[in-house]
Amino acid sequence: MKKVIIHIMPKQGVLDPQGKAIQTSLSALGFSEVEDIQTGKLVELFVEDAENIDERVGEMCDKLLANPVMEDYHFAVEEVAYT
Amino acid sequence: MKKVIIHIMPKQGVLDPQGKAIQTSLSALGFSEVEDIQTGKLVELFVEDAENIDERVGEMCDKLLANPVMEDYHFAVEEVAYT
Amino acid sequence: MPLTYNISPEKVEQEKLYLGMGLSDEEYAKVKHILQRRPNFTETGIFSVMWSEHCSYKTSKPLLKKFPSHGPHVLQGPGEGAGVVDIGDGQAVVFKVESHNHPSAVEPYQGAATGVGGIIRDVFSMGARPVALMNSLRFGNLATGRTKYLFQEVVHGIAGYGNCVGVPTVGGEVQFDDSYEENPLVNAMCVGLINHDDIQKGVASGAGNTVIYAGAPTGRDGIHGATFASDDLSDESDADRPSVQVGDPFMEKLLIEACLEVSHSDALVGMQDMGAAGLTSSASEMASKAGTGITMNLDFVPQREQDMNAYELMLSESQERMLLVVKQGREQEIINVFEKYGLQAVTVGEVTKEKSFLLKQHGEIVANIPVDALAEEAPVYQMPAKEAAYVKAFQQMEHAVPHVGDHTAMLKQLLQQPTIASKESVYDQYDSMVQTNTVVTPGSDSAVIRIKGTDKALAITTDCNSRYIYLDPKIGGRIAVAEAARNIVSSGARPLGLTDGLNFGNPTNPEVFWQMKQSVEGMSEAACILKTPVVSGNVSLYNQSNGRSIFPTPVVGMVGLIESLDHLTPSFFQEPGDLIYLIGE
Amino acid sequence: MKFAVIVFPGSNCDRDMYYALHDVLGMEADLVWYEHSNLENYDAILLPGGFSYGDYLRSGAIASASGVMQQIKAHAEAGKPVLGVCNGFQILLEAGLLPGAMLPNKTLSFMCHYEALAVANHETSFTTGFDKGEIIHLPIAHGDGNYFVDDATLSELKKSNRIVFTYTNNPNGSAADIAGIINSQGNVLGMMPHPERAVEKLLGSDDGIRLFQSMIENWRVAYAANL
Ligand SMILES: Nc1ncnc2c1ncn2[C@@H]1O[C@H](COP(=O)(O)OP(=O)(O)O)[C@@H](O)[C@H]1O
Repeated sequence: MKKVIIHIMPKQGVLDPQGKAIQTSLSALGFSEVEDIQTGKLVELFVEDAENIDERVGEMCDKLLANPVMEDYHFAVEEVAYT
Repeated sequence: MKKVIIHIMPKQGVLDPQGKAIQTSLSALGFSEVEDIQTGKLVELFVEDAENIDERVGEMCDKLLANPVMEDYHFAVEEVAYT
Repeated sequence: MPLTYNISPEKVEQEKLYLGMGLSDEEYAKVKHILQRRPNFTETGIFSVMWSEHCSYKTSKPLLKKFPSHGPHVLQGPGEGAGVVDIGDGQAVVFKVESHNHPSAVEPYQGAATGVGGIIRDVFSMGARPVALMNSLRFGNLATGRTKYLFQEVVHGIAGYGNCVGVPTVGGEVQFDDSYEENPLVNAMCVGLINHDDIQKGVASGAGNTVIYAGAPTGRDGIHGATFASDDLSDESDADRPSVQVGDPFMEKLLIEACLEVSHSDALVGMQDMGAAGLTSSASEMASKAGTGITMNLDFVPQREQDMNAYELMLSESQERMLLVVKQGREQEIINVFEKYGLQAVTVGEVTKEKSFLLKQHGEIVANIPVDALAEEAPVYQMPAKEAAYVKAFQQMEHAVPHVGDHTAMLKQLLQQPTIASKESVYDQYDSMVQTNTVVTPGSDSAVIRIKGTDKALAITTDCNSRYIYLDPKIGGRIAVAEAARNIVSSGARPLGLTDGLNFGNPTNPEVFWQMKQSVEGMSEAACILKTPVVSGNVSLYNQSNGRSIFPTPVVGMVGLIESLDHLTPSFFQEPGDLIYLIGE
Repeated sequence: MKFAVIVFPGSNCDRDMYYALHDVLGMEADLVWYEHSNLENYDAILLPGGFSYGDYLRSGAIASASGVMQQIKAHAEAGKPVLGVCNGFQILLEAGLLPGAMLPNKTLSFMCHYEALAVANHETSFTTGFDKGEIIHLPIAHGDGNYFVDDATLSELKKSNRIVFTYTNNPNGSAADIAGIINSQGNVLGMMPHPERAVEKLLGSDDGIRLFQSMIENWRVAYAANL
């Protein structure tokens, strides 16, 4: 069994209104050391072992998980015990 | 300058309806090897260098970024060049 | 979660574990007497939720009896999922208000969202299509960070759920007062439309008929929500946190469509949603109302988590679940409807002639309780009432006449009070127009939705000035009903009936119980005179924190009928030059 | 002219769309469940608003990956009209039938009220019933209506006159005040405001009617020409 951790982030140049709002709140709470924030999505997949796992996950991202107009993604594959 | 990558996920046992909907869709698209999905949030902070950065980010998560009632978080700190 | 199988009936008794579940010593003794033996852990849990205030109304029942609940046009009074009132032409309106105060204090977004989900299920479980939502909210001082957070998240939660399921949120009220600081109130009301022929009841009649579970699988969420809702809010509620229920409005939308489709089938015998105390209350109430029993095999209950024991399965408050009773042999046609919508529906048991609530798991009997002991024989308490001391003090005060120097400044100041200020920032977040019936959108005295295919419309309002009720609960109760009726009438409608959400503090405090008693009396008087029977309602007690009760807040939801669209009356000035009249004293 | 209103799990303006066409305009229309559907015999496809698949992942994303989209694409390629409103617009964007993507409203909250729109292109087959530059009033009801598009595509949209509706008082942060755009062939329109909610004066506005009337009128003309 593999665990795939996918990071999906807004592309450079795409506005991230949520990130901006969080930064404002953090700064109001006294965390003024934060210079910039970006928010994105995290998707964790538990997938059966297979040779071509990277390729398959890439396809999943292209077809559904990420929107190429506004998002970039990258992922990491980890070995996990079956639970 | 540090980049802090925060993973925020629903606590064990908390319903993740989004994960279920995505799994059903992936399986309809032919990705039946996916056994389970969990979705969460990704927050990337760019923070000035400081001694107690772990402690400060922990506080930010507790106070604002994560909802302690329903979410767990963990984070990693990376060195980045100032851009 | 504890492995409750290891806890023997003896241990439950010796270590008084029932106390932690909310049963008193006397109640535990009564359970033992009913069973003629010690209840096991699961049975103790089942009794404790069914005998909680939330399910049994054990302290409020004597008061609720005072409400007038009959009338020539009342088709269904209190007792079912929601009340039903005739509106002519073979149609009826279905409505009820429900509170979700304690869950909203712990997790405001999900608490409010699941409150909306629950009240919608009450309405469509009757076979009615939900056509409008309202909400009545109370928060502490808006200047504090915590109140801001609660306010924002509750509104987001209502919007997040209501908008997604496609039922317009057409109005409500929001008030702020320090007494709600730690204990906000979140009451939601749903209104549905139905043809008389389609009215469904939550009954499990006909021995041999099949019990079907439909909707979301059961997880460990909200376990002991019903008893939790009947406890004081304290810092310990942090420990309840993992039990927070998460709503899935997408699934609810599918459930609405599937259940409405199923309600037209003559294969359906009864249907009820799994609300507070989940599978326990829905199954036992359906059997109790029909004078039957129910046997269920918990191995068949869809489960979201592993190794769930009987106690957890029976007490879980996972959302978006329904229990159906279907004619024997007709199961598949019902299951097919749910499957079309991608929903799970499985047979979990059957209706029995013997009036027992019999549960099996892993080939063993895990609970065996006489059905009537859970619902009808729940204890009822006559609580002592004592006039609140503060009332005397108020009555002895001189009338204070405010000195107003600059009227403009005073008016501006008043309009800045959060309770009085425009609520547009709230209702702009609600889809108030979906279903294309909303003739009068939020911002008026009452919302108006037309009934397609007729010349009729419904007017809906929620009202409760809790300050008046605090000052004099009886007169305040009358005022709340009268204000609702005025709001209905001023939109051109005739009041049909009302639903109430009784939000009070701790009823074991005689002064709080007095507030309850007096306001129910006042509301009843006004409802009698105005011929607006109370057809449904909800009670939420123990609304207090740090020892201080909330203002007594019996929310009134009222529905009226506009017989012709020509009678529609807007509540704003129409044109320059029109005359303004002031009517009344 | 026969309309198909596609119903996805979670669509919730499907009945409103059907009501506008069937009851108000007296047209032939069907509510078509997305699965096992056959769209061949329909002249126009309408993708209604709502929260298909709960709007999980991204608004419209999961619906755009469902099987019925192949038929909708074929229908669009054949030059037949497709209208996506609100969630329907989001689905068209996710499916790549229209360019761009939707971000959360700049207020980060859902918003529901009437907006004044300018008809920026009154020469499409959806808008011939409007006057040039006419201001109309339609309700909006969305959380993700902040239209995003890269600069190159935006100037392309402008140049080819494919911006059909603009907000006069941009409520959500959309690029270039865009409320609705059309594809290069001119037969696929996506818009956030709800014309189907504005078909009776009783409910506040009947400006939406002319959009459907334009579709019907232009279809009749084309149909007659092909006889
Ligand atoms: N929680 C809410 N949800 C929806 N609409 C609301 C809510 N609160 C207030 N409103 C709407 O705002 C308007 C003003 O509300 P409120 O200030 O309570 O006035 P009123 O005293 O007339 O009841 C009403 O039309 C009401 O329907």
